[in-house]
Amino acid sequence: MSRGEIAINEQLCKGCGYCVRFCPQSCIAIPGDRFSPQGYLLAVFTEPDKCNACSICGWMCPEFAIDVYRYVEAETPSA
Amino acid sequence: MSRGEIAINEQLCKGCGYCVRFCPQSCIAIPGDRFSPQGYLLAVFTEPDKCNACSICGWMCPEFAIDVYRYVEAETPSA
Amino acid sequence: MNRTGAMRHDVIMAGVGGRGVLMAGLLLAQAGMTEYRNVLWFPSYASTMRGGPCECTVILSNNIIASPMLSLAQAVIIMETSQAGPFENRVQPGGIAIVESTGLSEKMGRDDITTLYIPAVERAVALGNAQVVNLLLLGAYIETTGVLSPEAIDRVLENRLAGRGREQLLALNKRALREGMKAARDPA
Amino acid sequence: MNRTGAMRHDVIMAGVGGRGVLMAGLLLAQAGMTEYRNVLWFPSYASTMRGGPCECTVILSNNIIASPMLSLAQAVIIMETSQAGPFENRVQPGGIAIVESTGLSEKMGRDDITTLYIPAVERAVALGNAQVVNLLLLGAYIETTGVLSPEAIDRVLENRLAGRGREQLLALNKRALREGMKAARDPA
Amino acid sequence: MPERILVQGNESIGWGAISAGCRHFFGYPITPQNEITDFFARELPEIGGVFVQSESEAASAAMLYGAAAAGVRVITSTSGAGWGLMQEGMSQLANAELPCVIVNMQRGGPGQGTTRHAQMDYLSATRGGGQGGYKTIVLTPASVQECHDLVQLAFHLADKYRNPVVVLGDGILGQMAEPLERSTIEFDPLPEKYWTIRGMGERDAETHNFISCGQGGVIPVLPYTSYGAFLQRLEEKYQAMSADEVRYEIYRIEDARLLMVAYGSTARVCQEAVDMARAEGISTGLLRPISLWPFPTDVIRQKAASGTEFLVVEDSLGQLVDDVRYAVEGKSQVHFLGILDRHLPTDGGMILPNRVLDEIKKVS
Amino acid sequence: MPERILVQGNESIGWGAISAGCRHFFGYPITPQNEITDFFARELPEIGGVFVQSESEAASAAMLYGAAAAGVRVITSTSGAGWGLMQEGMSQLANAELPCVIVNMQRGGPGQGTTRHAQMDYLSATRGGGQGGYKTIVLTPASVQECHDLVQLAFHLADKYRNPVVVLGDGILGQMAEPLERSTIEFDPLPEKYWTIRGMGERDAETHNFISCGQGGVIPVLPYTSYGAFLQRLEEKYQAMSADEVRYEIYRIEDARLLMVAYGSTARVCQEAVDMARAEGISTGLLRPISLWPFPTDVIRQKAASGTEFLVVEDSLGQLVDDVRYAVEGKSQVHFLGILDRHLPTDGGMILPNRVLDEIKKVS
Amino acid sequence: MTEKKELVYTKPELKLGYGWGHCPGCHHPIVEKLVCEVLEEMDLAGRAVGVAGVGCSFGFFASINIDGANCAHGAAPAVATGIKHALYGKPLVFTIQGDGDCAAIGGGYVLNAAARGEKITIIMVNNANYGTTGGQLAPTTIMGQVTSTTPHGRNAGQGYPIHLPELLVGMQGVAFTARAAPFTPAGYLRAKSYLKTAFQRQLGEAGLTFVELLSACPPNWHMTPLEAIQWMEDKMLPEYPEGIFKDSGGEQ
Amino acid sequence: MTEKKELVYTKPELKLGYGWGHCPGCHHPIVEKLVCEVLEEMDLAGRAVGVAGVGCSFGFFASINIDGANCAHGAAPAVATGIKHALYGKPLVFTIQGDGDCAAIGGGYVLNAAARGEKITIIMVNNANYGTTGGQLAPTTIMGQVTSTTPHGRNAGQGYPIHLPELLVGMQGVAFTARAAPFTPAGYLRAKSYLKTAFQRQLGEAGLTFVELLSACPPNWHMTPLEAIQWMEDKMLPEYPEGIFKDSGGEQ
Ligand SMILES: Cc1ncc(C[n+]2csc(CCOP(=O)(O)OP(=O)(O)O)c2C)c(N)n1
Ligand SMILES: Cc1ncc(C[n+]2csc(CCOP(=O)(O)OP(=O)(O)O)c2C)c(N)n1
Ligand code: SF4
Ligand code: SF4
Ligand code: SF4
Ligand code: SF4
Ligand code: SF4
Ligand code: SF4
Ligand SMILES: [Mg+2]
Ligand SMILES: [Mg+2]
Repeated sequence: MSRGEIAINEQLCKGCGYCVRFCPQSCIAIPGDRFSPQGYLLAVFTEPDKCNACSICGWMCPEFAIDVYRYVEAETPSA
Repeated sequence: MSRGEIAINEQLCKGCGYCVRFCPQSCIAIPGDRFSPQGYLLAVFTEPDKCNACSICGWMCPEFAIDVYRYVEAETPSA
Repeated sequence: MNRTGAMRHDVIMAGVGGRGVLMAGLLLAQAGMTEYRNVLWFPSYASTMRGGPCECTVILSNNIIASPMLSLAQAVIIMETSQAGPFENRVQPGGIAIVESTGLSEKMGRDDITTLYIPAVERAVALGNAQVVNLLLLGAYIETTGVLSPEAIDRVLENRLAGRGREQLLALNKRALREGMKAARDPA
Repeated sequence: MNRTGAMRHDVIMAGVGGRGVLMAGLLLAQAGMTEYRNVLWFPSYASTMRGGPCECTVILSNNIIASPMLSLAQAVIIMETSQAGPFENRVQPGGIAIVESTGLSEKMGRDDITTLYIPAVERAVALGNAQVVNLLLLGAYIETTGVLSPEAIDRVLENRLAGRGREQLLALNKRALREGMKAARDPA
Repeated sequence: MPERILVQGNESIGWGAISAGCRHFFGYPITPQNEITDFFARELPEIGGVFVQSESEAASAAMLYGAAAAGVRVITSTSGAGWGLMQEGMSQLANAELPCVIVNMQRGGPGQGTTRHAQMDYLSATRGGGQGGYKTIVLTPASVQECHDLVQLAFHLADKYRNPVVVLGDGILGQMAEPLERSTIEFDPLPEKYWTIRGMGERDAETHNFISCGQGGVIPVLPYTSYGAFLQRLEEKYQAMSADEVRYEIYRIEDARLLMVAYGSTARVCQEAVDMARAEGISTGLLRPISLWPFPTDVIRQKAASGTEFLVVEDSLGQLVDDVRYAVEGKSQVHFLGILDRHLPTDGGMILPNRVLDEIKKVS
Repeated sequence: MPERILVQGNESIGWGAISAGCRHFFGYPITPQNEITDFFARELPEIGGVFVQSESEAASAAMLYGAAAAGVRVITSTSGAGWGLMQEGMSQLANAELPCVIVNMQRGGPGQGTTRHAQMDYLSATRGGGQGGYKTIVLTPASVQECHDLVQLAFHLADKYRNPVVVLGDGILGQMAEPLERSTIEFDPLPEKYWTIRGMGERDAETHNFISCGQGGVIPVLPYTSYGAFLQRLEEKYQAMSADEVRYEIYRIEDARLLMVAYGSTARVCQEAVDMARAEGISTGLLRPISLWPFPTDVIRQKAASGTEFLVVEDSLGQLVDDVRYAVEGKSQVHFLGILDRHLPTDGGMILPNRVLDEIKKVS
Repeated sequence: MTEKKELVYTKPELKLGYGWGHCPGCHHPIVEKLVCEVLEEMDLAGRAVGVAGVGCSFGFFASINIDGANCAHGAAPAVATGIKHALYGKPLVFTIQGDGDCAAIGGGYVLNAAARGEKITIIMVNNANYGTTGGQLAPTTIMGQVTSTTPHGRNAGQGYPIHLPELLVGMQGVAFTARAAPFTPAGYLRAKSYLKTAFQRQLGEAGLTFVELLSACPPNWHMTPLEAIQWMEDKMLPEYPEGIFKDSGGEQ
Repeated sequence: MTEKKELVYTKPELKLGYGWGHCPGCHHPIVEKLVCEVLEEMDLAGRAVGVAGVGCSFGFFASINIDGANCAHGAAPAVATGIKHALYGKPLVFTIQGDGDCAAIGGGYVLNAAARGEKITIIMVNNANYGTTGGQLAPTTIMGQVTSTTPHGRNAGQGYPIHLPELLVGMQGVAFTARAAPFTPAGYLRAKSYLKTAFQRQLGEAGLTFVELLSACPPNWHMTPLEAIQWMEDKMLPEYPEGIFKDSGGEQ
């Protein structure tokens, strides 16, 4: 079950594929039919369920295009 | 007994003392009262008897001032 | 001989780096070598890095070609939507703008020139290779102006691509050129 | 005050590198600082390597000193025999040449100047140190021209050498200076 | 008729060197002349020549120094900061009297500047930017064909005078492609290179050759007996160049009351402006210096004396214009159109023909 | 009255820098300015300053670049080949608008040249020897005292214009000793150095400072919005310098029909020649430029217009003489006495006062 | 169980805006990211001054919110020296240089800064060619590699790859040298840790510190980004192994 | 027994005239002698081309009867590269450079010639200071040594001595490096043998060869010649040991 999610900024992505190559959970893909405004192929977060919020895709992205979020339990209001 | 001799060119010697310092037979000295035309103290071949023609003084002289000769037996005229 | 009998043709091609703008210009210039006495190709781009604005000027003429850069050209080919604005202004009154229109959101502004909208990206994808946008637009240009025959371009393509196991690419390029000519006869 | 009341004294000192030519000039210039409004010392030598020709010019004046190099000087001090030839010609008519004469084989050629032969090397060796040839000749110069008192030179020597355990050297220098003065009064 | 090929100015420089028999290139990459470096890397090994990529332009100059001393025809090319870094070495080459060709395809601005075209090294090229007031002949082409031809002339003059020669192009010229006809130009015979250092065995010599970049007093060097004699030799050489090597081209100057002076790509722009102006009935012409040093002072001075005005167009803040003013001696007006008059404020801008035309109208 | 000390011109340069509050020197040895390097190595550490011996003059310029960017007053000095090797870096400094002082105690000749005095870097100093046509103010002292004073002025002008300033001396000036009175000269207030890079924490800043030597199109750099804007700024700066920073000194020019123009040590020789000539009843005078760039063109042009002739004396094959000819515009005669007129053909020779006097007599 | 989401990875604050147009797959922006993250984590941004060489990192400090400069090709170590001494050793000073900038034209600057033991950090971005000028031979080009000036692949006649971190080990003024290949997650973490140690050693005045970072240059290698990193894995890493080559530890 | 005498040692024929004025006790002329003797013994004079740097060896090839040049300060390796390639590798090409010339301003040239594996020999004369300009700090100045720019002796703030023969070992393009101290008879013989091997390796195209030779500079050290060689024995030799540091043997 998913422990996190990522957001890929389509303005920035240049379709290098590094996130796809290094995501340990294979959550990302480059479908080949989606283009950025500048005409680059886009990476897409295709398998949200598998994401463990490890941030590796973020590290690997040269375009600062990926934000990574981790799901956290909501704090129980203190007694 | 002497096996050779050296000639110190007084035009060239600058009195550095290297020949004196390294002659294994202590054949050379800088008396201190002899000067070159340029005013340098001169090295003098003081102990000709001890010279073994090893050439070391020649190697050590930065001024190309020393010629070394070895005494050789005269060839006996071939029969 | 060039088909129009005009003494001079000049054109500015504009786009972004790495998309074949310079190559299209060079093809045209090279092809023009046999049909015109003088030929000039002048590329202009800010850096070797991909994606920056990029243009080239091609002049074919039977007179002396003096200035390598033009204030205004007889024609402009805009290969990338982002360059439409700046380069529309570089067309002489009465001249021609040929515009890649797949990504274009609104029509161009000038009414003193002829504007041809060619959905070249769309057609190129349809041909199976987005890389031939440049050939498509070049086709539209030679068709509209009559500067050269497609065969003249073919010969240069053949010289560049033949015999190196790239026959497929060659065929694709030729097809794209003609597709562009067709599109010019029957624009979107 | 300088003893002659003259507005200007200038002198060229010549010799070979590493024998105190420049130092003698500097002593004179330094000493002149209190007695003359303007002072100039200009050394000239081809390289830092020892043994090459070497000269300096010293000018003491109560007027402006313009050129740092002189065509002809009022006086020339030749500290090394090898420099006698070239520098004899640098004396003004009526001027003075002071020549180290220990190694000199023949007399100098000019008769329109006063030439003083000082066997400075000989005297210096007699004083126990061949290094003070420069002070000897400087002494001869101040004696002959009256440009400065020996005490003016002494003060500079004291500033340079005092308090550093070099009292002996200082005394030797002072002695050499006076020996030179004496030699000038009674030349060889 | 030789085959016409479509090449960039940069490549044409390369073909020119090959036509001149040059087989040695040492150089360091820099935009906008990389096609020259790449050209030689590609072509020279094919014909038994040598390409060495240096580690800097200072090293390029030093490698030229060695190769020229060894007696071969040798060339380098650079631009911008590389040109600046070569100044010391050029001065050494001039002192050691080593013939070689140095190409500068000018880019923009001082410092790192831009990678684009401009004409801002005129002064450092014509005045000897490095130490000690040496001079080099500076040739400046205005077409792809002329790149090829002037490189050949440059080699000839370098050998004729035993002096480095500069070919001063610019980024536009280097980047643009035009038809080129390759052929080897014939020149007058040259003096023998008796002075080269190739190893004494190569010439069965009794005495060595010695190349020195310091003709000072310390070393008893050949071939000058004193430093003054060496400077005298330089002076005579520079006088001879000034007297014999002035080159320029005129375009429609017959009745021109206003003469443009421009070189390189800017001269092309002016040529177009001349036609445009004449089409509108304004009689103007163009004087294009081909040698920037020595400069065609005399012809300009003569024209000025007869009242001709001048419009200097150059892609800089004003360098060539000083030489024109110097020639004119206040006898007529000298107008100036420079880099601040480009059609765009970016480094890709240019002084376009219509801007020149406007100025022609304004001043005439 | 401040104490008078007897120092060489080279040391005086050092004292001038210290009087100006400069505490940083980066430099490489070269004759005839080694006393400057040695001076700073000795004196700066004593007063909490920094002396770093660079590995080359190219490195000196780069170290100046860093130190000036960090906002401190910084100086280097060099000569001959070192000057040549610094040209690229000077151009970078000019582009990045970094204030600093560069001293060149000129030695002889191009290349390695000689280790002695001459005046052969006039053109490369006044024309910007490196790439891209930058300009620097060039100040030239003629006495030991003036070495000290002009270095202070140089620092002031460098900060005033955010531009490197050159002090162009020569080997004679550097070697000779004269009395010096040390004191700090007061100048007008200077703009704040808001642009320095010292770490943002040093000024509690929200945004960084960025120093760039490339104002090209690629990088969106401060403070210029385009390359054109940057060039415009340079042009304005150079115009302002030309308008406000011309300096020269006149000596006995009242009724002079022949005016000598000379700088540095040669000016001293001419001054003596003026006196000699006047003693013989020949009315001549001396105009000594103190700023070589900007050059005192106007005053010379005025004099020429009223018929004054000129005799330029400089220890070179002729560089300054071009600026005089440029100013004179053919309106009167310009005579020249140069390095070939020295009293000895060796590198220790000089154009002596009597040689100048002879020439005065010949031409007047 | 209610869930919220927390941002755990994003563009470092020190990075201003976004890239200024590096090619797809280029690691220069990864170096920007590494530097920003390290400075943020070490809280050194206010004290840092950077110097970029000439190459595809020329604009580095235009888009990083710390004080910085660029400078003449190759000269960054001397510029850094100037800054460091001007401010009497106070700031953290580091350079970002391409391999051509650092090892070819800048080789003498590196060698001499190392000999002087300057307290600066040199970060060399090794992409085995001259990226900016269109892919020429660099001193780091590996044997057989095709570049625009070695059209038939680098051969021995054109020399051998240079290994600065290994080479500088022999210099007493050098405190720390290392190499990382931040194109893999592990390499990324290594690069961060090396940069941190380098900065620590600099602040401890231990000597000069040097970090080489491998980087792809897909267009000039004529590869896609994915091909490029495969090539790095296959060819570059064997030639340029990751690791620390010298660490003098603590202070001088 | 009649005796005749035979000249067994004299000025080498290749040496023209005598010195041009080196200071008493300077070893620069010893280097001239070594080079001449080695070239004579190897019969290479007709094939040799030498390049001197700037310093007290500037006039080296003015007085040696082989073809030669001097050149810009530090640039001799690049000049040698130019000569070697101009003549398609045929001549024996070597440089004579001072330590300042070779290691400071020339460091980048050496590094890059080594990286390119140029088939040249670099001979560096190490006298631990800049002789020509009056005795300033060189990269080779040893710790504590007083020079005109380290008036209180070199300290760590001014860096550490550089050891090029040891350093260059790590470069693949380098075939041979060594150091000798020809101020003793043994050192003299060592120097000759190293020079011979270096020239052999160069002719075998094994790569760049580098020989450092220690040399006295009495006036700038403020010593007599005899004090100077004592100081070399006591201070320089421990810092700069003699020996061969790399020998790739035979050919490439
Ligand atoms: C003195 C000088 N010479 C040449 C250049 C041209 N130039 C700009 S960047 C560069 C090389 C860049 O290669 P590298 O340092 O490896 O950086 P990369 O672009 O690969 O990141 C060159 C040669 C220059 N700017 N200055
Ligand atoms: C570019 C340049 N900078 C500086 C100099 C001045 N210079 C001449 S020789 C020298 C140093 C010589 O030292 P070294 O190389 O150790 O040789 P040595 O005199 O000790 O034999 C210097 C700095 C120069 N000639 N050229
Ligand atoms: S955070 Fe980790 S698991 Fe999630 S997409 Fe990125 S790399 Fe894959
Ligand atoms: S790593 Fe970044 S740029 Fe590359 S494909 Fe993924 S999101 Fe796009
Ligand atoms: S040859 Fe040998 S023994 Fe004879 S003097 Fe010379 S060193 Fe002494
Ligand atoms: S070694 Fe030579 S110069 Fe030195 S003292 Fe002996 S003979 Fe004289
Ligand atoms: S050319 Fe190479 S180094 Fe430069 S931005 Fe593109 S990929 Fe990066
Ligand atoms: S200064 Fe030193 S290196 Fe130069 S000749 Fe004299 S002793 Fe030799
Ligand atoms: Mg690179
Ligand atoms: Mg030395």
